[in-house]
Amino acid sequence: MDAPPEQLTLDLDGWEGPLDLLLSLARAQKVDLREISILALVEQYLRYVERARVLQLELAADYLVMAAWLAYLKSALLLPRDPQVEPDPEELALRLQLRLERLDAMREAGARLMARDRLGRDVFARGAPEGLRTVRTGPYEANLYDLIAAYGRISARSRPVMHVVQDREVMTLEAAIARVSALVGSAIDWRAIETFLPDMASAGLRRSALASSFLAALELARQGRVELWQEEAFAPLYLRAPAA
Amino acid sequence: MTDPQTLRAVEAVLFAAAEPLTPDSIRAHVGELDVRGALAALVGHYEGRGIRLVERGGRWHFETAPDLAHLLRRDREEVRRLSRAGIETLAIIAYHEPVTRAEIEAIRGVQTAKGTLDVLMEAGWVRPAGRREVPGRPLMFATTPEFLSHFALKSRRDLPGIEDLRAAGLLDPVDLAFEQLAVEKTDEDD
Amino acid sequence: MTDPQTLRAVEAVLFAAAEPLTPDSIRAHVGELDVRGALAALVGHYEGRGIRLVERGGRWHFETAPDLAHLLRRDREEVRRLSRAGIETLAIIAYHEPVTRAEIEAIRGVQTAKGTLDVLMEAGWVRPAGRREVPGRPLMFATTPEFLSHFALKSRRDLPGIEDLRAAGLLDPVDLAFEQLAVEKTDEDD
Repeated sequence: MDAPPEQLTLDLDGWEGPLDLLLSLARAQKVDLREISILALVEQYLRYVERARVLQLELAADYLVMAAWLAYLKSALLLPRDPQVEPDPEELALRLQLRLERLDAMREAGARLMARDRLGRDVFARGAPEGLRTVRTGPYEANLYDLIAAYGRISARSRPVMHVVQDREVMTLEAAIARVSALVGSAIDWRAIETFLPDMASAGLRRSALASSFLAALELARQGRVELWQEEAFAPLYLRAPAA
Repeated sequence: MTDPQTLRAVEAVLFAAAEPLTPDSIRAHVGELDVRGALAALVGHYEGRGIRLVERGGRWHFETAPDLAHLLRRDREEVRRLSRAGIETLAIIAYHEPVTRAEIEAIRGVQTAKGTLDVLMEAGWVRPAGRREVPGRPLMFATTPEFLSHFALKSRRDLPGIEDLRAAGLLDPVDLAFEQLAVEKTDEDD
Repeated sequence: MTDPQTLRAVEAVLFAAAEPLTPDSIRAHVGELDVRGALAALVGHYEGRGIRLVERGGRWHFETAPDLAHLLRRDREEVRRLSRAGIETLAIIAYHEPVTRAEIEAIRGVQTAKGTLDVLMEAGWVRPAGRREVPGRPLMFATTPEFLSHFALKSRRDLPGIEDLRAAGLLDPVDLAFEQLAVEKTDEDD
């Protein structure tokens, strides 16, 4: 039996992917899917894709992937069977047939489902039901903890809010510039930036002083009043007075 | 004798209709049939059943039999929890009684829905307690003996005070952590 | 023989309900009566009438007789048309449930557009039904009671042709079916 592929319009939007197209081609053969010749089907698919290419229709990638796979399957089916070759082409063909049968079964099932007496289309529920109501009655429950926690919540909420920002010891940029420029003086040796920091300081103040001193060093370097040297990123930073 | 097919058609149209129908609008669906005859036959058919066909101002509809109306409403016995607004309002009344609705709202910082006080009174925990002798004479609310027994309190003096609440950490919920600083500051100033 | 009062009560509750009811929820309204007996009696009573009492997934409701559809369809919104992808996906879920998206795609041979499952869930016919305990824990999908009522199915066993499909192995995954065939082949060869 020879189903002319010319009957198929080349409407790519009509199919949902290669498997859908294969199933449509198979159905056009009008035989039980279990009896279908996979080889004939493969040839139809390849002819279809070839035609689409001749007409310069853009084919989605998955159609081409399927075409390549089917071309491989076709050659494997036509060549004398080599038992060493895995997977067995007969097996591949059978798997393809099983997939087509399953998709076909679901398509059929979907059509039968849609044809049933559907609520709101073929049969109708009562248009204006009175409705059923469930009225809840019964004792209320709350415990003492809920009660006092609620009061705590309200008290906390209604208490006047005052935000206090604690004083932090900081070194200002101005102070750092004064300190670094004074200390660097006319030193000709490289000195690490840490040696410019005040000794006493708390950890917080040292961090502030380091940040300010670094900015001070950059500023002084820009003004040509200090030279900077660092071997690599994150390496110690050295300062000295510019060579006269 | 009305043809059974007419009866079926009229019955289905009335059942599916979203509103009561006049005989003319029924005819628009079923065609030129004996609609009035069918309506009369259906009224007879549903006599004494759980539903009945009735006419109201020339329009027809099915409704459930009036003596069965109580079945459509089911009372379910269950323990109900107070809403957050409910428990807060109850707490304010318990700590500040007698207190007016305006005072409750001032303390909570939000309006109190009418239903909230109703629920507390329905629960039997709150009662009206006279009127405040100020302009408008607003109603005051107080707790009841049932309130004390439900919460296993001998008297209102058993309610933990502000200092107890603070000690228990109930004055500084997590989302108010910032206020912690303010509270400590205030204590120091004392 | 069901007591006429029970019959009336069950009839009224079902008529008034906005959605299908289980025997248990009917009992919650009418009390400890022979609800199942009444349902059976009512089904018989409405046989051949313009409306009928039907069971859908264990829940009962009245609906109009299907042969009268033509009288009722006018001036009603057309039920939303499902796309072909939607119909196929719904059929696959109904016949295979619970099923993952990957399993749906394996059968259809194409990716499922995001909107396809959304439309089915929005229609109330499909719901997420837990996760498959395999790597990635993919979500599974199944049909809802609304699906059964919409498509006039008493239960999933009523799905058209489901027994034949199952017997033919068409609801088994391809791998399983293939192994099955391979075994039969070996047997024949012996």
